[in-house]
Amino acid sequence: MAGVLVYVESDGERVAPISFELLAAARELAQSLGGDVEALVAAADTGPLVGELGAADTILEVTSPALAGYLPEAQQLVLVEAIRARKPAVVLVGYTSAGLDLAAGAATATGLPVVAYCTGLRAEGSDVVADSQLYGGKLVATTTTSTPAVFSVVAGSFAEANGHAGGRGERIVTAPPAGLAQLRSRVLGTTGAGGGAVDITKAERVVSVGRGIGGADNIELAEELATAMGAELGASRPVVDSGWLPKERQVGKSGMTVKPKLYLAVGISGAPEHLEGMHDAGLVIAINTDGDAPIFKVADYGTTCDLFDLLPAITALLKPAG
Amino acid sequence: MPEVEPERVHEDQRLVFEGMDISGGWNRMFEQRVIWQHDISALDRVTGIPGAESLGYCYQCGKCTPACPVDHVGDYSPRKVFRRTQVGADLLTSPDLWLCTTCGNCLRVCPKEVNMLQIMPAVRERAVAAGQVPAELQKAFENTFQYGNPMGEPARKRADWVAEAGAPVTILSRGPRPVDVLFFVECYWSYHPRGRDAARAFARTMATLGIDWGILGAEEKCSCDSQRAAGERGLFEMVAEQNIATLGRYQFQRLVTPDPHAYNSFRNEYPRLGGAYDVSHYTQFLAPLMAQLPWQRELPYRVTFHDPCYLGRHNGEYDAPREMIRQIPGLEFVEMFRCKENGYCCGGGGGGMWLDSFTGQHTQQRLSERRVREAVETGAEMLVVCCPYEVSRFEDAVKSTGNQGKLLVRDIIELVDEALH
Amino acid sequence: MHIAVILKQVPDLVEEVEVDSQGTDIDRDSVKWKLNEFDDHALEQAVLLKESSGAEVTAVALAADGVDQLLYAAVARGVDRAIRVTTASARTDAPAAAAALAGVLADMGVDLVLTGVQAVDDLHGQLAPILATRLGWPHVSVVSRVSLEGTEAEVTQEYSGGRMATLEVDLPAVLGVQAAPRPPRYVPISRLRQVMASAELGSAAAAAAAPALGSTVTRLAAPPQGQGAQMLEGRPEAVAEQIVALLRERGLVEA
Amino acid sequence: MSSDTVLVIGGGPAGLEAARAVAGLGHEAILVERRQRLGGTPDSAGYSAFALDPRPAQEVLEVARQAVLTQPLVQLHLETEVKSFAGEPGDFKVTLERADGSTADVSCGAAIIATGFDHFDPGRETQAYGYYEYEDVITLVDAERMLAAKHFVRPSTGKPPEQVCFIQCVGSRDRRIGNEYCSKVCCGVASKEASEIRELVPDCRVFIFYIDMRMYGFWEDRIYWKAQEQHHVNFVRGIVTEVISKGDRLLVKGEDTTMNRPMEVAMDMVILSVGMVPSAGTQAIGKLLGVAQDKHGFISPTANALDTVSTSVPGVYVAGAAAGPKDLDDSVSMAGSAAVKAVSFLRQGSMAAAAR
Repeated sequence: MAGVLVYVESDGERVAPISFELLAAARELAQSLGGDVEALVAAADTGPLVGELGAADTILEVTSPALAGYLPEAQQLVLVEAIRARKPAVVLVGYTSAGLDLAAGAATATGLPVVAYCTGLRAEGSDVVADSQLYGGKLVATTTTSTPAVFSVVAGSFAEANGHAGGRGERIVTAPPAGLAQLRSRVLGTTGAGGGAVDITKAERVVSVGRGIGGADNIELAEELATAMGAELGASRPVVDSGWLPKERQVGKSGMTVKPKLYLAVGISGAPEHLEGMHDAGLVIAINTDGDAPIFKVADYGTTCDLFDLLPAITALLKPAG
Repeated sequence: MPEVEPERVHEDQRLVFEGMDISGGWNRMFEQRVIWQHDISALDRVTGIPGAESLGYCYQCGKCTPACPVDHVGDYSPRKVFRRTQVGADLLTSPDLWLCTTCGNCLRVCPKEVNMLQIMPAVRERAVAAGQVPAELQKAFENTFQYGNPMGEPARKRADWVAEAGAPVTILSRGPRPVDVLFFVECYWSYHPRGRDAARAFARTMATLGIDWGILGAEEKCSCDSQRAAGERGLFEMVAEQNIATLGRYQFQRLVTPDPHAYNSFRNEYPRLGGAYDVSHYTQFLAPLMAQLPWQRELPYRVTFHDPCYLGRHNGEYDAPREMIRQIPGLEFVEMFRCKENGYCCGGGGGGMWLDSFTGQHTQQRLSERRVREAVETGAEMLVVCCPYEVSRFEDAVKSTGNQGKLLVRDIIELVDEALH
Repeated sequence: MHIAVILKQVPDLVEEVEVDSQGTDIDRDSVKWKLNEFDDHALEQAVLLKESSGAEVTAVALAADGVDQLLYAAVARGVDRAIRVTTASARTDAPAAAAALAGVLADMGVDLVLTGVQAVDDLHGQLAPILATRLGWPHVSVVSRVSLEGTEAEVTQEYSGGRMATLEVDLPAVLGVQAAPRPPRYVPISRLRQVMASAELGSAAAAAAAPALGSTVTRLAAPPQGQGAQMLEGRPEAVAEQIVALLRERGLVEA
Repeated sequence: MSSDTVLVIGGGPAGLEAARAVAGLGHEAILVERRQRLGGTPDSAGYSAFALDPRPAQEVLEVARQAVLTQPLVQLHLETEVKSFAGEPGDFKVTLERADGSTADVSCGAAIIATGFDHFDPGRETQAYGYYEYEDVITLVDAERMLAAKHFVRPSTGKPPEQVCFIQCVGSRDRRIGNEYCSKVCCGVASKEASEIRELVPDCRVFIFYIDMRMYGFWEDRIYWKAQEQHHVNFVRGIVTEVISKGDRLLVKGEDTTMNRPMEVAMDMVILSVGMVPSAGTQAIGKLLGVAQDKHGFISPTANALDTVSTSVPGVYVAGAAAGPKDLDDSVSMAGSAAVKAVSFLRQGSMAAAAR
């Protein structure tokens, strides 16, 4: 019982950035806890993916036609089987859609503890101490967990750059679990990003609105500012869930990841799920009447001015120049 | 229902309509002829709602139309609402339902007592029950339910304005004691930055007068009168019951509030729920005390005054605010041509406070914008108000009508405070 | 078709969330609770399914202070009945909740369980996968649309980057709902009050004990200050000028 | 040789009241009625009820009849017409002719004309309302009869209608027809009938298309507002121009003046609010007695606002709708006035004779 198992996420062709962060974290933990860094990759064809996993000492490959497309049930079977077979001390899963499916499910199936929302992990003896962002990022919980255990890690917590090389890269091909023959769910189809007319992921400037905008009718204020700035309009999840802006403008965990030079967060509190989608932005300016909002922790500049006063004022200043 | 916006009518020289050449001086009446199955069920449904019966009394005399503030900026009046409903338009899903500000000017002139003050809340209640409520208004309802104020501000911040009042304010929830005056601050004086300015000016004035007074603090909740008028009677009743229970825990002689909507509900609605108080609007409370104030300076302003619908038309008080203005040294007072009984509405009543964007989509300008233009027309440099909705509404309208620098908006209490220091 | 929707209260983040004197948990007495917003969407999705397919919907919540109010609100929203589940343990974390609910749901004979994809206090994992794994049912999280076809559910699952997939899941199953196809509907308070006066909440007792977590919270605290934003002060016009100056300085807008 | 007797011509509400009043003043009255029964047009046309009286019309009429039938000073001649009228004021020689052809000569000192009105014949109207074309187009009078019988159905099907409208001002206020006057009662009668229809057929939607509603005095709130507020009758300003048949229904076409657009509404029944015209009897008696008549044939009182009953012939008075459109109240009040004037005239004649 040793080592750190990383669940590798992919779209079947490319390894997801979160997985490199996990490999980087796994290397740090493995140095303290001992054992290998193992990467579990399950797909219909792992060929295109394996080459990217040089940070792992061993690459556990599971291939099966039943693993074409991401299916929570199938992936959980594979992960559970791998945990049972490899008996890692630590299992790392990204806190992504897949992480939401798999971390707690696999932990429950194997009887392991699970800690979610992790932004920091370190070994203390045979335990793992984790920091987790709770309550929308307003509080951080520090936990001590005996190993073996499963952790789901928030994107942006570890350096992705450290997760590309440094392992032995041994490939171990494992037989698919028998359960894949009796799946009770199926993938009917997928739609890629960019289905809509806009692509905010490439925008240099993003004006992003959150719940604080109050209603669909007020979006106009932000739209006018975005136009004056030459920016794209983004939104936090609640704004999209409320139908005030379309899905293609959503920034964050289940939306887009943006890397603009300027990110103007308007009425956004800064839940971890949102920060995940914009942590690589250049200049971040936040407008929120709640001075304690977590967004101010990641912003470069902030103000508690009422957005209804401030937005038109900025627009007015930009208009004559623009 | 086809609606023709006059500025969009083009009288083409040559036009073929449904295969027929109708070139020439055709007029706006030319539209496809339809056999109207007048669907009286629409009218029956509306007038069948308890409280909305009187919509069916309209005999199309049209007196309300010129009195209705909304018709000045759009195509809406009680007469039109009746007629549209009579020809089958569904009021429950029509924008008309949310345009009425319950200002009461139509009822003042209506020979048949078609009472929009009862019709609108009653019909809106049905629309709310059916989930057909504009999103921004729904948010105000949800906030009121969750936080006790329509803005969604935390209750614990309700008395934050006190810190910078520059005068002692007794917060009864922190240290109960009998007081002479219980001041019901209401939401906009509690939370809105400009409302807080007025609240602080009020606190300083009360201190100058040496009055024994206190506020409820975090325990106070919205009086909910506007939520009631906007169709959420259940919310109104629930919060009113909570307020009545809270008020019942403290000893005071009289209740004073700066909000005409709160004043209206304490005077006319709360007694029915078991909450009877000796209530005054703050202008009614202070007007008789103005002579005792040690004025420090004269204010060199030419001012005009906007009557709040819920203080004036709804409750008949036109004199108290004018008496206060008269006694503030130095002011030159000029009336707007629409004032007192005929005062124009700011657009904030009846839920309009939380429907500005919605209303904006169905009118050419906001009522507050039109009112600001009327104020500018008097030559006054300051628009004086005494309803917490109005400072923010009119200051915004001053900006949006391009009158920045021409017109200031002040609550009367702010002028009192200014003349005292 | 019987759908259970699992509801849970979470601290309202508009209000201050205080840490207790031990420094390891929130001060539960001072917290203002509200329905978890993802559960709110799960509830809306359940009521939409009831309206479209005639399914029977039961709202289920672990008994706690204030939970009755939440269940009454669910009835007012349109669920057929609401059940409060009592447990021997005071714990409300996802593993404990799943242990308590699994048996109750199995006894109720439900075909589909909907719940919010996550909650702001889910330190020990999310309810949907834990519950599904305990029940031995398939599960899907981050679901934004559900429709029912016979003994199958068709769901839309969302991934980062705006990708989505349509999955088909055999029932019974557990779904972690991220968003309903429409925003949660408004319930007039009069209806809520009527429901509170007339509706009866059911109850059930959980047989299973809460499992050990294997993990201990040693500290709960506000995140370290440090970097943080430089705050711009002043009236809106002044702040606007500062912001525009910043943007021009950095060439982010035309000078 | 003067007579103390007053001849009252016409046994409708005005004639009945005139005869009763004359007798009540202690003079003999000769009441001549062309029909078999007293009661006039309200009786013969089968009115359901009167505007401000909630009782059935027959019950009200019966009170007036009994007042006359039990009055010994009233000499009643049913199925009788005035054949000739001569002599001097104070001493008129009158020949009466019964339906069987027999005649009788009587004397009277004064006469009161109470020969009433007829309903306008909608066949004359310039608009195309189709009264004689479509079974389901009826008049206020037809509707009164149906309402009196408490059986209100579409004539074409015998089934209760779902949608009915009244068209106001049919035959009134119309220069093309020559009837430039307002018939005064149709707004009230239509509103009253509309209320009755709503009570009898609660599911029926009832409309009244009008130019302007003329509801004098108490008719405003007791009839018009009641119809609108209690019975939910729908009043629509904008008169219908034509009625055409469309499938098994009728299409009324007009202008919706409050909405500024054309209006075409499908109806099961259309009720024409026909106005009043002078009855044939009024026109004939006017000529026979030599009193001045207006261009329509109504008897003209002596153009004196303070004397509504004196005609151009001394000793001859007029009461009720013979003098122009009247409601029942005005007709009956006028009859009382005519009786007083007639008796006064006789007594002045007697005093003059005594003085001679």
